[in-house]
Amino acid sequence: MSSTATIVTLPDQATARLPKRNYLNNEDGLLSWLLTGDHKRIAMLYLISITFFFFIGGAFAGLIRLELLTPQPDLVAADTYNKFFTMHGIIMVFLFLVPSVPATIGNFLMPIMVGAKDLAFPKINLLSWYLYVLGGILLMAALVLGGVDTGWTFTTPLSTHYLNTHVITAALAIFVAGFSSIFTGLNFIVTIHRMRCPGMTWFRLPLFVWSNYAASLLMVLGTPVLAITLVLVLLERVFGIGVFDPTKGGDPLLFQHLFWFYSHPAVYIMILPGMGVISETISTFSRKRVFGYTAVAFSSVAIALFGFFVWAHHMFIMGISNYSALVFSLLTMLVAVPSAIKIFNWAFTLQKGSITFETPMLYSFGFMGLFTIGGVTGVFLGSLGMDIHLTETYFIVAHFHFVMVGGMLMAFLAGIHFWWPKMTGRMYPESLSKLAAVTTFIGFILTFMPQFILGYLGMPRRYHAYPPEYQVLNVLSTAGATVLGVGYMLPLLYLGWSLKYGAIAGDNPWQATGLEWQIQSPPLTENFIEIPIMDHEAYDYEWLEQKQKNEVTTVG
Amino acid sequence: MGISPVLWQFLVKWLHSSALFPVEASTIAPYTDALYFFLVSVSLVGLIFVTLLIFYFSVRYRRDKHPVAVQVEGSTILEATWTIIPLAIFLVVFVWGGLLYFRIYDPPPNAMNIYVVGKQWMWKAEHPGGQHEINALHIPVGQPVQLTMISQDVFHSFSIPDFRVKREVIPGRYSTVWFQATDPGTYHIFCTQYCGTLHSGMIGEVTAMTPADYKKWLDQSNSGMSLAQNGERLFASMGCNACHSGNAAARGPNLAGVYGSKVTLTDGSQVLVNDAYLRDAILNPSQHVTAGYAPIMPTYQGQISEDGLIDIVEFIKQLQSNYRIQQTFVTADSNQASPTTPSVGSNQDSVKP
Amino acid sequence: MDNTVATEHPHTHETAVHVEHEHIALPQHRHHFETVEQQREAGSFGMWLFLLTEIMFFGGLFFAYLLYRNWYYAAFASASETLSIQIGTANTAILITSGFFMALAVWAAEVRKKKMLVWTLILTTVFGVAFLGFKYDEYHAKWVEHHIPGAHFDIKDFVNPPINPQTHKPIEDPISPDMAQRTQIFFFLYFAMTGMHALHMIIGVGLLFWLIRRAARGDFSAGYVAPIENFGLYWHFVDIIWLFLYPLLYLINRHPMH
Amino acid sequence: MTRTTPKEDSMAETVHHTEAQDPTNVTNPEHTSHHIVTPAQYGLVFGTLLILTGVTAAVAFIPLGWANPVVALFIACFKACIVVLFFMHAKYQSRLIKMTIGSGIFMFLSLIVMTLSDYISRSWGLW
Repeated sequence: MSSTATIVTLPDQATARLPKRNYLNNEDGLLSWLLTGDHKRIAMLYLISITFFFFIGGAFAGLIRLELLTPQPDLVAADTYNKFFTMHGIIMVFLFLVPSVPATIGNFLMPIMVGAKDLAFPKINLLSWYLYVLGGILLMAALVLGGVDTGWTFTTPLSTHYLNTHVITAALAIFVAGFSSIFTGLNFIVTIHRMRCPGMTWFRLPLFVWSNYAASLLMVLGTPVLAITLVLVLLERVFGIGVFDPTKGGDPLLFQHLFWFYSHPAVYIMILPGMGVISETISTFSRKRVFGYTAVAFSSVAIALFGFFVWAHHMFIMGISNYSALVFSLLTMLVAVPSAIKIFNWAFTLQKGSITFETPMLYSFGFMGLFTIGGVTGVFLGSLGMDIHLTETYFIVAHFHFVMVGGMLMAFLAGIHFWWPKMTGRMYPESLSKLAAVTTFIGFILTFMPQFILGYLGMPRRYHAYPPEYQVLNVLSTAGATVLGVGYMLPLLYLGWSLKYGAIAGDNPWQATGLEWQIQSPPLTENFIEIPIMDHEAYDYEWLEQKQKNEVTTVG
Repeated sequence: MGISPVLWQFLVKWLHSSALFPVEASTIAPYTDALYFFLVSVSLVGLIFVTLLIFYFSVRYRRDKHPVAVQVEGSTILEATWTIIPLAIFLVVFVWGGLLYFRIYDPPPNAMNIYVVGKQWMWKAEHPGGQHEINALHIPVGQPVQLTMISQDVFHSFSIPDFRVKREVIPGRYSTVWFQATDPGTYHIFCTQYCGTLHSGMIGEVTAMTPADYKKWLDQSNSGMSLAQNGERLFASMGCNACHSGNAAARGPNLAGVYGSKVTLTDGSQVLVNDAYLRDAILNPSQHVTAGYAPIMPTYQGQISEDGLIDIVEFIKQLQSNYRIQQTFVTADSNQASPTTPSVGSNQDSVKP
Repeated sequence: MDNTVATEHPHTHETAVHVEHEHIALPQHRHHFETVEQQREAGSFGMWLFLLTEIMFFGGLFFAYLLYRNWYYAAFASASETLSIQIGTANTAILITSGFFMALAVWAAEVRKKKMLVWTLILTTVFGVAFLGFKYDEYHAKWVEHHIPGAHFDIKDFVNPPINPQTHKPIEDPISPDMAQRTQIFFFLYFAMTGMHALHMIIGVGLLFWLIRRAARGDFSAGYVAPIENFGLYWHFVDIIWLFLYPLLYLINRHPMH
Repeated sequence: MTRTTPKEDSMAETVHHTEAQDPTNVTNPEHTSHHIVTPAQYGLVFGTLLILTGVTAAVAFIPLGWANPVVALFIACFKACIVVLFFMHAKYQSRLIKMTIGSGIFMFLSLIVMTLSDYISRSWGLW
């Protein structure tokens, strides 16, 4: 690699050492971690637990794909298969995707980016991790006790009156994990409003902060509705009452309304922080301020706002009124626009830049491609007539995996690689990680592209056995899943390796402009020795150049 | 090495059965496919545009070629462009999709009606002539067919991909879907809403036949009793005739010719009597008390199955005079006779033995 | 490693008046806040946001109530009449009183009257507990009447209402059996809504005990009032929920035509 | 009394702002000196609340038809408003807090109205 093809500037490895004092070695012992109030340590706790649950959820995905290799129901029994996809869904949605970027990368960086020493409520931050873990333990308990097979959507009256599995434990798990995400969101909102450093005006905030802010609004306003819905499901199940049971005068569609009131905004909770990561990486690796900063910032807020008013598009064929269907379809079309705006702004950020292709950038390109596909297929589903044929088939499975896995997971990995030097003080191995990025991309396309075709052919989702004519596409998909699995294992291995053997990264290996890059890596427990004063716009590379020049002259 | 023979077999099979999209076997399918292909082409154009942009910029402005970035703030014109163009496309999609939605969910008036009951884990189809089928559905081609569907337990969803139709089958409420098959053949029926352990076993086949074959099939599978006849029996055995006798002094409203009419309720509201109303009025009578009558009807919730309700609804539907009801008083056994007052519905052809 | 962005500490040139906020560590001052004032604002804003989530939490229940009340009005009216309007109204007054003392407690903390603070907090607790006591009484009555939804629910009071010995007329209009079954939905929502409310009250009373202990120790008599203030917000919010529950649950139809 | 610092965006002003509060959260107008509501005001609110409780109970016994729930809810809203404004000091809070309250009410109403619109329009039937 020629020297001009990369922006990575590492300190001289012969003399470089990790800073003597940092948040990792500030205190020792397990208790200092378990009782910490430091947002960075809590972020690391989250990172470990989220990775754990990601691989459990991934294992279930693997088992699902393995069963679907053949049309016959031969690997596991039908109820076991149902438990597989239920656990896969619940774990991935509530224990991985919702907290992934906000609780790990967001927790680590949000206070630093706004120039604060910590989140507003460190103890509540820690509490939210404990709630998350409690939710995880409850879900594992449900799994060990025999599993749950409602699907992650808990459709009534199936979940309330017709299943004998551990619905109550699983619903409690989600209830508890929900409060974890409420507290994270609350902490972020207060921090962004109240803890910004001198000079940090709203329009000097990095876009990562903006998108996490929008996601936090959704968490705070949406999650309680899910909580009360689950409480009603629990009560109905325990006492046999019929708020959602038509034979007792209830309305099952009421459950759908309340459930999707949270669960549709939830997909924006998942994707918005990922979009924030992409804004950071694209800017850094093209050495250019994000094109149309204001448009990107406001599009996050617009997504959050519109995202609340589209939930009934999950119910187009369920018998909502035609008038409502029209209104919700129209609003769904509107919410697609801000996402399109973001994509084009990122693309134009590259224009006239000075682009390098480090791993986070590769993941970001992957995100842009896959998220574009995921986004436009969302328009298919938001279109009333098209939705009738496509909904509840593999098309919808492919669609949300493109958004959630192709979009969010790519963004998560981009973010993890991008900020890994900041979190740990060490670089990941560059060529291996590029291989992982490419593997993930290829594996992903191979896994989920066939599912679009399967969906249009009509293969329903959550099927344990299927007509034989769908087999070829399913074989392709399973083959892709294998590649994808390798793509996800690789980072786990080399990032673990780099903790000890990675090159010392120095403060600012990417020559990035964010406040987090102006402090030591890994940072001090208090982040800043003195509260910084923000005197330049976000992504101001000229300021950075000036600053570095000054440093050189001062030293000289 | 060459391609594995097993895989080769798959490929051949797949390419023979269905390639990239399912066969078009109903009048709706071409409309759905048209929108689909429009959406796919728009998406491809968009995707290719974005990909090309990224590639072009990546090559043109890579660090080797363009070592110093030129800072650009943004451009209102460009922002407006990529706000308005996608919005316009999305609005076209919205209108088109809306039109398609109403094409699929708005049945033509001459559609013949078949009842479908979903339960864990089977589909039960009931033809007005009394033919019952499990996990199968026989229909004539070239004739609009409306399905009136209800679930006995949980949410199901009735889907025929080759017809491009699908509708949730809900407990406690009739939902409808219609289609007109174009080609004779057999097509998949799927339950697409997760409904419990054997969800993937809740599949069946719809057999589209020429009208002549269909008539033959109807005659062969005749069980001897039409739905309306079953309903008449139930009507008598559950004692409905005691109040709904049609006499001037009867305690319940006259049911002859009530289907399709508008009745006024005690609270002053006017409602259209359709399948859903009749079903509701039997199960929750006190919420549907016709003006001028006392709310004395007991509920039949839990005493009558969804099949029984369908029978009674079908009976009331075809009731043009009170002759049959009067008959139920004189003879307890009503299965010798068929309803004497056929209605104009096209399904009557198949009902008559 | 210092950051060069931080060229200057914002408060180094401040007047002496404000220095105490800064460098003389007040016991409640958490290190990551720049000033006590910032901490107080953050706390109060956080509390308001939490109340926002509470609104949405109850929102789902309120919608379910609205829907079923419209669908099964007769059942709701009939079932609502079996609730004791005396206890309901008294409880409303009790809760308002409790809230009034809470408001006074905030004032007492602000003007640093320790004794008054402790006493108003105690009165807040007493009225809160009184509310819960009456609530328990009501729940118990429902249990005796078999009006708890579930297997033991009995609809006879609605189909054949008891006869009033004075007027020899049923005390309320009888409703048909199928509608009477729907009273279960009313009672389910009644227990869910008042139960959730009572749960908030119980948590609040628990917090009140803790606050009283700290207030008695003098923690809040030196200008540090944030916990009292924020708890006050919570307690008033719980009041507000009840202000809506009361007319919705108790006053559906209190003027039968007979 | 309530005092809101004007919005300032330039650094120059804020750095030399000699206030105890964080002077740089320029978009935070919450630099209010603390307003204290007096016990007399609390007493007034308390009295109003008790009277309105009596009124609401009494009105329930007067047959007004559809107006009964409307009146009951109107009174409840009024009571809630004065509790929020005075007991919870919202009247003297910053714009941020007021917006928070507003957005809570907005989301609550959105949930109710948008869901209800489906139920209401369902009875209009198919077209």
